[in-house]
Amino acid sequence: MITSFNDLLPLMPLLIVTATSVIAMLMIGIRRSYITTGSITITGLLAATLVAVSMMDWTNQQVTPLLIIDQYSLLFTVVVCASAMVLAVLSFPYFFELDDQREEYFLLLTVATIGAIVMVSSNHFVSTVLGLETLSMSLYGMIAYPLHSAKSAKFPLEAAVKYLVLSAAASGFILFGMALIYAQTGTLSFASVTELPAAGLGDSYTIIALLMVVSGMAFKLSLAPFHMWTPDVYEGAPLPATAYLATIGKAAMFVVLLRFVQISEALSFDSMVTVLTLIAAASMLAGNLLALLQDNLKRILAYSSIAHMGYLLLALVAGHHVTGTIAVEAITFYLIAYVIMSLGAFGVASVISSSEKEFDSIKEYRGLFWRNPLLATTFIAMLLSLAGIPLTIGFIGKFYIFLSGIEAGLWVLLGVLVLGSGIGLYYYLRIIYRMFMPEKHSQPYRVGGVESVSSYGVLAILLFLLLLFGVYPAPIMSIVATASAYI
Amino acid sequence: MESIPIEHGLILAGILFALGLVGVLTRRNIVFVLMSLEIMINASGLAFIVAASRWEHADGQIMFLMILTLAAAEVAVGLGLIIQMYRRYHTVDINVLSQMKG
Amino acid sequence: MILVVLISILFLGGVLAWLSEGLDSKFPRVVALAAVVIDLLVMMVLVGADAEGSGWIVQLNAQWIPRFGISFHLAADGLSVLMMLLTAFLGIIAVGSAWDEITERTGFFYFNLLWTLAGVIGVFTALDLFLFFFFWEVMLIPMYFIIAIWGHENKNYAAMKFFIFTQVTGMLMLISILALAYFHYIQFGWFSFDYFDLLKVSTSSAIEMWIMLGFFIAFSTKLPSFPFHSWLPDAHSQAPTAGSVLLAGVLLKTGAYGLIRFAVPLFPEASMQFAPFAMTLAVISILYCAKVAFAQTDIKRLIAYTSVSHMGFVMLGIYAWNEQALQGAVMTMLAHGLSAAALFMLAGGLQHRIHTRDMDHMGGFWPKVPRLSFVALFFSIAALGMPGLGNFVGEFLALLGAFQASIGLTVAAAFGLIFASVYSLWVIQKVFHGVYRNSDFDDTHLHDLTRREMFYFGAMMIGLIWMGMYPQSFLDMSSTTLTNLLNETGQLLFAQGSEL
Amino acid sequence: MQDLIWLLPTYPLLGFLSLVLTSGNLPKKVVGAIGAGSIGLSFLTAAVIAYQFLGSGETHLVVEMWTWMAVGNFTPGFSFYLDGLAVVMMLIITGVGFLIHLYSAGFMLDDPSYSRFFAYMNLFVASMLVLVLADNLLLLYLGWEGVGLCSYLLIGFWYEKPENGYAARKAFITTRVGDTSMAIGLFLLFAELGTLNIQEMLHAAETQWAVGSGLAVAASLLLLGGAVGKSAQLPLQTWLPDAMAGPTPISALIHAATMVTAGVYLVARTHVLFELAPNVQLLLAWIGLITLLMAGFTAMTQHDIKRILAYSTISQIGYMFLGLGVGAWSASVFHLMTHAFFKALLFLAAGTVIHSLHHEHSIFKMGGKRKQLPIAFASFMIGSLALAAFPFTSGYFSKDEILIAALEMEGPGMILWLGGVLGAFLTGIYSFRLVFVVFFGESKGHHEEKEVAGLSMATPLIILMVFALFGGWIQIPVDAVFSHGEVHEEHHISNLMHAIMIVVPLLGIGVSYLFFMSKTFSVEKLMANPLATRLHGFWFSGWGMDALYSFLFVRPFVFLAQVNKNDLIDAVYALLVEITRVAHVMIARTQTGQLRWYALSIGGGVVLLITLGVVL
Repeated sequence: MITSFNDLLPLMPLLIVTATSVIAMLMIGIRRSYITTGSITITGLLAATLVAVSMMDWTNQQVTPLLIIDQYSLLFTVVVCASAMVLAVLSFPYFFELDDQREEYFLLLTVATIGAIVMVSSNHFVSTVLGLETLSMSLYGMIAYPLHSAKSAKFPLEAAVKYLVLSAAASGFILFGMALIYAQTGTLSFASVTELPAAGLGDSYTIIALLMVVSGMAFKLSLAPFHMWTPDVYEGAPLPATAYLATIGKAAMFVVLLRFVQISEALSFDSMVTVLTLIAAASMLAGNLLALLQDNLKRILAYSSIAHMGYLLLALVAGHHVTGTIAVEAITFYLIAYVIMSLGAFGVASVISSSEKEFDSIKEYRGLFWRNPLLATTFIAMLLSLAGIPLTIGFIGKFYIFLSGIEAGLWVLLGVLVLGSGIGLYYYLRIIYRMFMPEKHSQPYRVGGVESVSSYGVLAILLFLLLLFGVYPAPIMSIVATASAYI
Repeated sequence: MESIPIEHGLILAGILFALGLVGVLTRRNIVFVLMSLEIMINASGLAFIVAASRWEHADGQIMFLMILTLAAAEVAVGLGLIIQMYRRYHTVDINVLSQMKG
Repeated sequence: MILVVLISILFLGGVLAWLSEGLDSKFPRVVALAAVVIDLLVMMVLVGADAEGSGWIVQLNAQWIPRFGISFHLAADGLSVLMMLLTAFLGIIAVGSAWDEITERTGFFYFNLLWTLAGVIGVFTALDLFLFFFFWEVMLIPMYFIIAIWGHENKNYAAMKFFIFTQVTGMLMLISILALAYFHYIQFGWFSFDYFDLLKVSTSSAIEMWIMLGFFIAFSTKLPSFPFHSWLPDAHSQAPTAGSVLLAGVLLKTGAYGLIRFAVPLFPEASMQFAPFAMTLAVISILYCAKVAFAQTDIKRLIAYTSVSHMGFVMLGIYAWNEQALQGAVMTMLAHGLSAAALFMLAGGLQHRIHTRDMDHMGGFWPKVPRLSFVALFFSIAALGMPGLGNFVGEFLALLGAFQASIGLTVAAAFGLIFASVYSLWVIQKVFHGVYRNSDFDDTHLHDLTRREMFYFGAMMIGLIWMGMYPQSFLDMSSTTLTNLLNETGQLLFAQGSEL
Repeated sequence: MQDLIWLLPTYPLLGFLSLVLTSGNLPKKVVGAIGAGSIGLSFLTAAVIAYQFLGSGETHLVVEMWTWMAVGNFTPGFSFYLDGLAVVMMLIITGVGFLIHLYSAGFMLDDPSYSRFFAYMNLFVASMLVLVLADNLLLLYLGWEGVGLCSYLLIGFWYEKPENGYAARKAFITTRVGDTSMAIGLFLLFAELGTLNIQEMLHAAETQWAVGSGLAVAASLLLLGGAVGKSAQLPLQTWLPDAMAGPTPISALIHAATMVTAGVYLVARTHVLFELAPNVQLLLAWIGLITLLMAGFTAMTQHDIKRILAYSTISQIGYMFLGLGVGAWSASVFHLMTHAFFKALLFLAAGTVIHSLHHEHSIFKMGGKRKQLPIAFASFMIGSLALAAFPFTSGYFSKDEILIAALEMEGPGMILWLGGVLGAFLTGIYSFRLVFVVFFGESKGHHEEKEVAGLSMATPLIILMVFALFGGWIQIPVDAVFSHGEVHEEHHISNLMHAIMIVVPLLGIGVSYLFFMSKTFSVEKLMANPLATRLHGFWFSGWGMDALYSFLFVRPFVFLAQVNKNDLIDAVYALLVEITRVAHVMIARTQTGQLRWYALSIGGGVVLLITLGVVL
């Protein structure tokens, strides 16, 4: 129960983001100004990030039964808010020339962030559903945002409808599964499904319930066989929205899945382990295979995200076998790494694109290295990181995943991981190779105006983090290790 | 009063859910698809109420209320998109939304 | 500290070379040359230095990732120094061979060149397995760029193949490294990736074998050995000359170095069990690739296959695991580094002059380019194992040692000497002998070796003669290392004359 | 002075270096002076050293230069070993070598690659000297391979013609087969005896190995492999006739006087090993016998003047092997020396003939040349007499000794002797067939051809003539070397046998006279017999060995290489790539873009997972 102001303190980041959205909304009401709205959003998200960072050392409490504010959720609050801020910065030039109302986009972005913060702090079905739906609902809007624009080249409508219908169906599965679990455990909080307060309805029942929840979440994480929506939605959505979906959407969902699986002890059923193993293997293979000869950058990143979620699931499965927190650390670190490198990759594409012309065919990146070496270097670093090459954070992430897999003795999954990564190298290199080909001067990249300066700055920061954590990961490792102890 | 066994309630919810799912899979008219989604989500709501009755909690029922609002919001966004779709394609057949593939 | 300096010079030199392109496209090569030469000079400090009893001349150990007991542990002993000298020497040669050949995007080219060298030096000095893996990968990426950007007609395919082969097998090695560290954790209660710590890990023999295989596959892909060699001909034939020089001269040696330093000492028992199999693979490499080489018409592909064949002797020597065999392996590494690099430079030089690598188009070059022809003859003769030149010393010692381990395999491997003469002389015949005709190419640029080229080739010739006539200077440097390794692992000789 | 033995190979090596580094920019006179002069210096040095050494009464002398490589207990050095055998060899090499160099200075004068020629020649002499002076087998191997290399370079000296290149490669690769066998022998010797120093090794073998022990047999067999390769004995003899593609002085120096006898030297040098393996020694004798007969028959059918000489060389080395096989070590070395004299003479004379007749090789296109080519004629007469072992020529003494030793041998000695005598008969036929056809009978071709033989070419011929005639009286100082192996007893051979050995070669010459000089018998008539034709064809082809090897080794190898040009292993990886690509295409088809299909995949996926979850 919230009885005093002090009880609200742990919710500060959430409150700040909420306030940001309210203020932004009011400002729009008063006077439409793209710059003002954008600035308010960015400032608000920055503030929330900083506050969350400052809270990490001393905050560890359950705020109402719905939200747990501990180091782990705060860590991801930081990740979510910072990413949202980065995306806000990147969105700003992207929508700069949109021939429609531009300001509400930031509103959607902040509201989605609220949902994400709720999700990462959630250990209760109600908050999960609330956060998830807040996030999803805002994402529908973000995906469909350039709908009215006459010049919009892509298919935001198609993407939005597909995402809405399929996501709603997946939510249905999650809800139904939750209901079944609730019938079994008698509480809406995450709770063990093995130690029941009353006579249960049988293991099969529990497994069905768990699988429905897991399937629904797997959909949101675009794990095979629920991955098919991913490329279409990624392709149709405007780049910043895609990036949001790919980074914050995935990370928040994975945190929920992690907490849920850990607390509910779902993996104490052998068949659950088998099923998750299969999902992980299928995702790694399907994702990498699908991306193999793909020419559309957004679709490649979509497929590769399928594979990356498969890698994460490997660590999740490993978490059941190992003592200690190495698997959780692996998941945590890899999520952070994944967010950074995805933001970077989408960010590069976003910087040279606008709502009117997106550069999402890899052919269009031909010769980028010779025309804009810094941007191309950033992109290459991000792609190499996604491929797990040393010097980048992606390698440390892979290192963690491997280590957890080895500790758990998941040799088959590791084999699939190696195979999948091997295939993965091919399509990442295809993009990189394109950038090194002699340039063709016919490509009209967007020339960054003043509005893009901050985007470049953000990209530079991402590159710096990518390399810093890749070369000297000790500090972030200790943060991750501390936070992971709370799961 | 003899209570209905919880299994019966859950099975009913399950059947409803399956009906909704089948609707989503089979209907081409996007309005019907949305309606089927509503059925799925509401089936979950029913399941919550059944479960709540097992534990004699109010939690499940609160959850149901939340689900109702969720469904409403979902439909609102959905309908908005349908209007856009109709404007652009002059049809509500979801098969037209298949320009992105591969 | 000197090791850090060695690596940093190259890293920084690379960046500087890249930046200097902005001033003039001719600056990067000067910067690169300076960096490598300085590196070589700094290395000379290590050559004269006295080793402590354990053989380590210089060590540096700093914490890096304490969470997993990973440290920044660099060290050099005689073997490392020898390999570093080869690296720096061939680095200079590589810069020289690129001097006129690379005219576009020079800055980025020399950046990659120097970073590759830095990675290689890191590989030769890292004693923390995580760090080792780190450098292992660092040398690949710039090499990928070198092939992919400055390569020839089919560069994308070749570069991709090179990268995927080495990466995938590298991942297997990473798994092995992690597994080893994990077993250290189980045994001692803390994580460590340090070489000396991991030497103490003992596991069941089945597990040891699996972990060893992870290392073996990675190293034998790099070496390369049959059946993991198929990336090499493509990479070599497509790479620019400097790339081929570094690949053949230095990068392949990291595989052999890895086997000597890590694969065998970390897993002595598994290696002993595996030795007959490894030696068999080596023999197959020697014979099979010699045979395939003979059939090639692309001169670079041919040389590439001969490289595989020669590296077979290295692997044979390593798994025979006695003093003569190991010294033979090391000498072969050095000598082959020079001879293969020189042959690739010659092939590259020819391609640069006449724009074809197809030997069917060549012939009768001797009177047109006598100096080039003589140099080619010299290095072909070296490659076929002429006594008095370095390759002979290496191969003879390797076989001499291997004979004590397995007579049958050594006899089979010795047939490689015959095959080597078949393909070496075939090249001489096809390219330099016969009647000159220029119907298939434009020979306006077919001029003899320039003074600068003669300087490089001369240096390599002197090197090979030195190795052939007085190999003691090199043998002495690596002997402490090798005898220490032998003592630590125990002589793994399997019984005299035992067959598979 | 004796310590300066290292100067011997150094002079020619310096010659080689100076010629190579100037890369043909020196005037020809200077080149000739360097080329021949360096060998001359070597000869002088060798002579002085030999004089002092023999005068000193020492049995041997070791000069250590530096340790070549020291790895564990393997410490071969760059060290030279001088004893009687080495003295003989070095004198032959530098002496005959100098004469041939001198001859070449005139002979090759018109060749544009004059400098390259002398460079290779000098390198050859240096290697050959290292070979015979080496005190360990590894250094010997260095010389061994070095001479092989020079042989390759010089056979293929006129590289424009592909067939010359082929002959050169054939020579190198065939001998490399033997070399490899020898290398394996070295491995075995080191593995078993722990040293490659020849004297130590022989001593160790004697003390450690029983006579006839398996290791001794294996080691001597492997060394024998090297010897038969280098010395063109069965079964590796096929390269030598083709090696005649090189300039004629090369044939004289390398393929007659020195390099090809290296195998004989090797066996003589390691004779202790062969004594430990009597069966191998016997095999040696048989190899020699069979080779000498086969080559003798083939020589009778050839019509290329150099090929006849080449087969005769093979045949004569067969005699040396026969001698080695029956334990007549010093006799073999003696024959080696006399053979060097007369065969060098014959080749050089043949060179003069060919040179004078504008590169005509076929003896049947010559004829009646004794007036036109007087020096060559004299040389050929003397050389052939010595070759056919005409009494009291040099060849007579040496061959005689070998045959007597064979006769004295127990067991198969009589058969070996009979074979040897038959060989001598053949020698008489083919050597004088050459003389009669070329220098007698009616003159063919152009009459205005003059003998091209300047002073530098004539002098060596004359000197060699003297040695070919009287070389038999030279005493070779090898007794100390073979002392413990050879039993010196009085020959108790019946006079009948002596008479046979003298008469048979004369008979051969007589037969030859009847066929080719007086035409009493007609070759054409003989050839009318189909059996004779076929036999002639068979012999002419060198007993079909070339075809056999081509069928057994060359063609399968080339076939295999061509079939697998693109590397089968690569196809395996290509297949993997293809599988991946197909998998991509298949799975990419599932991305239809149809919303309902996606929904179905979700529904179906959940059902599938639940089924799996419940069933498992």
